[in-house]
Amino acid sequence: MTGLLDPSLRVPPVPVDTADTCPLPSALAEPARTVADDLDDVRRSAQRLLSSVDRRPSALRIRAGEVLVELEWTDEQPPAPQHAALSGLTVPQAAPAVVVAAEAASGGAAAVAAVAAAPAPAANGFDVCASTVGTFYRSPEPGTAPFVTEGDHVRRGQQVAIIEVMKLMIPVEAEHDGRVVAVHVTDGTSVEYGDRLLTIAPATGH
Amino acid sequence: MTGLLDPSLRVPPVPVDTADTCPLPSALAEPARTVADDLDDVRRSAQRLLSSVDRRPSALRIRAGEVLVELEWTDEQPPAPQHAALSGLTVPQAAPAVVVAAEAASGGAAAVAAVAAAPAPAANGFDVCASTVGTFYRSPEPGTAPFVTEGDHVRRGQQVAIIEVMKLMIPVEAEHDGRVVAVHVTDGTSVEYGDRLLTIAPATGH
Amino acid sequence: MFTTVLIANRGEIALRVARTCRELGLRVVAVYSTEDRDAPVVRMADEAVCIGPGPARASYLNMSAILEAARRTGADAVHPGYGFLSEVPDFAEACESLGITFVGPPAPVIEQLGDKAAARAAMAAAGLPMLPGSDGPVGCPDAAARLAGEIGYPVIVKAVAGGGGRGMQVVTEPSDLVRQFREVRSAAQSLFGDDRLYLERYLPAARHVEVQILCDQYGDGVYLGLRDCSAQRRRQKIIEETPAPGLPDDLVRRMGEAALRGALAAGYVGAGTFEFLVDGDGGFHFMEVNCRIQVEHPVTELTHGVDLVREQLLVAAGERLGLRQDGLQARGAAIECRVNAEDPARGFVPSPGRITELRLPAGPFVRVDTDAYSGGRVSPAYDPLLAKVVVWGPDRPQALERMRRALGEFHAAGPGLATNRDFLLAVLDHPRFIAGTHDTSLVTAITDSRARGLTEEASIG
Amino acid sequence: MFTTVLIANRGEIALRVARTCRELGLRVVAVYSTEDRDAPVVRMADEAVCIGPGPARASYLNMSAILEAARRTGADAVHPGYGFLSEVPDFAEACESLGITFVGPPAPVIEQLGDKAAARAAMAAAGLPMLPGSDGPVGCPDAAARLAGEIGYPVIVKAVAGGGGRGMQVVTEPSDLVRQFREVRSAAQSLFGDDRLYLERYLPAARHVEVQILCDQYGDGVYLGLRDCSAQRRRQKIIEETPAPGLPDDLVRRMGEAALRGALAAGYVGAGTFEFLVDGDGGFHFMEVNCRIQVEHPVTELTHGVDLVREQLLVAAGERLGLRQDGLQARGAAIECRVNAEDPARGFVPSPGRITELRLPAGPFVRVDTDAYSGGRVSPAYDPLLAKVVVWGPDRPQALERMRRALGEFHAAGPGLATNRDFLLAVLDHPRFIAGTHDTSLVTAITDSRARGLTEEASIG
Repeated sequence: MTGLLDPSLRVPPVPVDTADTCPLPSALAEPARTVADDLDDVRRSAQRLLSSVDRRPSALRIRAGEVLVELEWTDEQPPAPQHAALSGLTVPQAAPAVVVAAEAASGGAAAVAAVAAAPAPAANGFDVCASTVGTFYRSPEPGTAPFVTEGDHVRRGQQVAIIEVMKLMIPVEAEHDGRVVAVHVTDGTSVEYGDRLLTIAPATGH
Repeated sequence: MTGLLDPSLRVPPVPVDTADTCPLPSALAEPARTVADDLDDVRRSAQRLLSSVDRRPSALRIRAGEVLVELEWTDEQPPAPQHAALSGLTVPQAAPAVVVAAEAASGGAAAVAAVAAAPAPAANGFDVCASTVGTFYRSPEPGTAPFVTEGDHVRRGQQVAIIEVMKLMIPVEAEHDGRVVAVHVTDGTSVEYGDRLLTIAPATGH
Repeated sequence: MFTTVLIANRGEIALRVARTCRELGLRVVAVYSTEDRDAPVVRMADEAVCIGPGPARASYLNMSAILEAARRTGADAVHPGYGFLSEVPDFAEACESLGITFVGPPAPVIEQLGDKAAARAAMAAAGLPMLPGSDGPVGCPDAAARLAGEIGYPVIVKAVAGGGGRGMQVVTEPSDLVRQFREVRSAAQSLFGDDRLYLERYLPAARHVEVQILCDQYGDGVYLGLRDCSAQRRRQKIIEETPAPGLPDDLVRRMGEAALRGALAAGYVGAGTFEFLVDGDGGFHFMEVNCRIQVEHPVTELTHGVDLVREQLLVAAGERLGLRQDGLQARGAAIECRVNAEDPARGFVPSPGRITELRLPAGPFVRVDTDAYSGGRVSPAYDPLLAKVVVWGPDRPQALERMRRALGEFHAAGPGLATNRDFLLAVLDHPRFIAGTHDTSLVTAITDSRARGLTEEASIG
Repeated sequence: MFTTVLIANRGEIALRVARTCRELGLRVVAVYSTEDRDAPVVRMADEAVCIGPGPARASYLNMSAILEAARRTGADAVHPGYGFLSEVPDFAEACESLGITFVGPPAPVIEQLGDKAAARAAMAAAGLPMLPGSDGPVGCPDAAARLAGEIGYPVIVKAVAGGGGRGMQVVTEPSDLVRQFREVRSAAQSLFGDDRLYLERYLPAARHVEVQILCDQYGDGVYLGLRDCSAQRRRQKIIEETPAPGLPDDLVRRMGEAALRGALAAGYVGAGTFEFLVDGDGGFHFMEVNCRIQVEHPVTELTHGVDLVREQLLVAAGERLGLRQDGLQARGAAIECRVNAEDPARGFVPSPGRITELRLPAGPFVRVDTDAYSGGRVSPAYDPLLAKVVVWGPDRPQALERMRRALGEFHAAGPGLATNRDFLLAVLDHPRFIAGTHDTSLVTAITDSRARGLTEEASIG
């Protein structure tokens, strides 16, 4: 279904069924013009629309017969909210759009969950996440200097923090060479499994 | 749930049950304009819309045939049933027919059924539907000639059949002048409220 | 025994009746209006017939359509549920005349007990305690005024054909009587097509306590405890419970026996409810009889372990009552809350519409009777009852805790949809309700104080 | 009393425990793996902590993560539910050492009763009837062979650390004993890290009947009737009911008293289950003790009108048992069916995945314990239990009818999702189950005959 979009848009495919593969030709039927023309127009319009939104949507859908445009944004957090939003999207029942919305959301569920489980590289680097619930410490001992601070260069495997869980000190290590661009948790606060601790920008040259 | 913004779009309230809203002529059916033009208008409108909202929506949906625009915002806490509301919208195979069916589990069923309830004028004419549950008779008495047969011309108000309900004889009358193009129920069979009985094609000249 | 039951109703009660029919191995025929074609009972039924458009007059009150539906589906029994045709003698009679078993009392019994004045006379004759009032209808305003004088004010003027809180007026000022008598009379005429009125002493602060009875066709009957329905808004019950808190056992027994005596005297058959007023001194006074299954029947089911609809069906089929009074034992306490699609913030106006989210309570000793579902609708055409949340507990305090928990889990949302959930919680949390010392004035007191609260806020803001 | 309960579990039991905590006014802390972040209990809890990734080893079996979660949320009690850490002595001990109340028996009791050989010895000492078998672990295959000869074949070789149907092997042929003994031993080693085994006479056709007991910290205890769990597939219970059909009252009493005697002898505290085998001659034999709330506890709750989790919590808080044996009265019959996300047509392989449609049964005397919802998923990471459908009836036949009706209403659909619903219905409809004369061999008989049926079809086609 996203087939009608130019791959260069790199929109994550809206999951599964193609219930909405509304016959585009008929929808756009107009003697003079070819389907290709229409597809071009659609693609250009879509590209402009996308370039005008700062945050990449998780789904875009355009339809030309009685024009229909859909954008959907997905949060990193639990997938439910989008479901929520979209479940409300029950409108003119003739519109396959409803179905698409449905797919986008329900399909999105799995997708998003997966993402959240294994945080993707942040735009500006790699996130180091908590491997366990516990208390986050930036330095080996109270009062001593932190393992790393913003701007420091680190090597893969280098210890950058500690998580204490039930008196057990678990070292947090950098998973890539690079530069520490952000420390997201303050010293001594407690973290859950998967919480973002630091962000490391790949070393230049890599 | 539907936050409406750009007033120039004159968006109608989201219908509670859009099933029986008969298709109005498309707002975009002007031969002169190309799909591209329409897409441009829509895109510009969408961009204005998005730039005018402070909180980033989780979904945008625009539709131009009998204009409909929807923005969705995601709540913090995801209640499960929102999944539920959605679940019904997920099944679909290919055909819009199935799409509607797919809606059944959630709100959509209302749609499908209600269509049957208030039959839109059939492509080839107007349907005469049962005003009550009962037994359908084509002729005034057993063995006598039917009130009408396919091809007959009828005038508005002319009796075309009988429905018997608990020994009560309820006349069925034509609602328009025209020609009987189909009788859908065989003599003596029992019908429910809303069942399609006959189809009458508008008299030529109308 | 009959084999196919047509359920001449809609909503949660249609579904609830269908479930018991299934368990008895009976075929189920659902009838529905175009508004209800997606109702779960339609999907669950073995056969379903569309009997008309949304307005009840043209569908659920449309006798000929329903009887035609019974004929075409071969239904040999009709369960009327509550409301609609459940207490219409003509319908019961029409069913019987067609050889269809009507699941309810015989038509003449419905007729007699449906006539409030006649019922009052019959129950007085059966020795049930009455509030002072008129014997039968009162002809003219002047006679009413005289009688009211003897009865003593406040009095309540009631339409003979009335019921369900409609067609009645409390008169506190003798000078108002004639005017208000005339008003109620014309109201009664337009509401019920019957302008006959009768008078009764009015008790401003009394408890609404009712007795569930069950009688077979052979003169045997039992009573299944008391239900306290004092939590009412505008005479509409919103919270019901059993047992009636704080009533001494011997009063319970006396009320139960009185109700049963009245039922047997009237030749009652099936499940029925005798409504009484209980005054501050522990005196009880007959109000009226409901010749049908009651909305609040589940609380009795939970404490007594009896499926009342099953009993209705078996008795209607001519079976002897399986229950014996000494065999009946109530356990613990049960409470029902009626969650309505209405907006307390806007004078409880119904708020029908699409349900986009629905989360129902569940878990130990929680029962929810509803036919609402996510993606469905609350139709503007009918009563806005969204769900009956019913809980059981070994005692009243635990049942209350459970109800708070259950209502806390209840979540319904949709465009324009509002519910009285939080209002119900507020009533549950009221000291008088917690103490079980509340009467029919409680809910009004709460709404009034809230109204004041709002105006104060307004004046502050 | 403690004020905040951390629920160290997931799925329906986490939700069920949370509900009772709410009713007791206790704060609820949920812990969850990344697989369960949308679980209803996470939403319902006052606080929720993500303790690890999907695999239980890294989350629900991760003691330090769970204890850390308790520390950071200020939880002063932990309810372990069933499975996972519920019967791990170290966990119970760790909780207590941190001043956190563990809702279950003391660590040493869990340890003793968790060691099947030690439990057998202790219960024999307490005078519970035993099947002939080894006193304590059996060292070598030859000793086992000798002992088996004395016991008489068939014998069952069981891992001391086993349980839940794993780590055991029936031996019918003396010649097989040595080999199979070795096999079970290595299996036990790899499964439980403990290769000690013991022997017992094996009863091919016996009923699995268990006793629910409840003890406080002061040596008082009660038993709450029997549950028959004979409907098992591969030693996994699929249908449970109470009372145990057809067992004479005096046997019920003797079994209950035996279980209670054993519990008090072991210093048991909290809710527990004593599992017995009942042979054809009405003899009963001790099998094992489960030191936790049982999956099938709801049937006991419905007949006894007792919230077992509530009792667990109160007893753990040091309160005296409010129940007295002579005050306990069971009413009617209750049945539970475990609806699993598994495909009977493909050897009951689990069928996890997204749930796109879910319609749960409801109505009078039906209870469904589940945390599944439309739009949710059945995670491949855990047990495929989808829902527990539980019904109550005044007698067993009515309960059966109700269960058929309820399962008929059950509908779950999703890509690749299958359930054992129809298989459960087939078991309910089996003449031996209807008669209540079935034993642990019933389900195997049904699956075998079905398998034969399939192959026949195959050979025909």
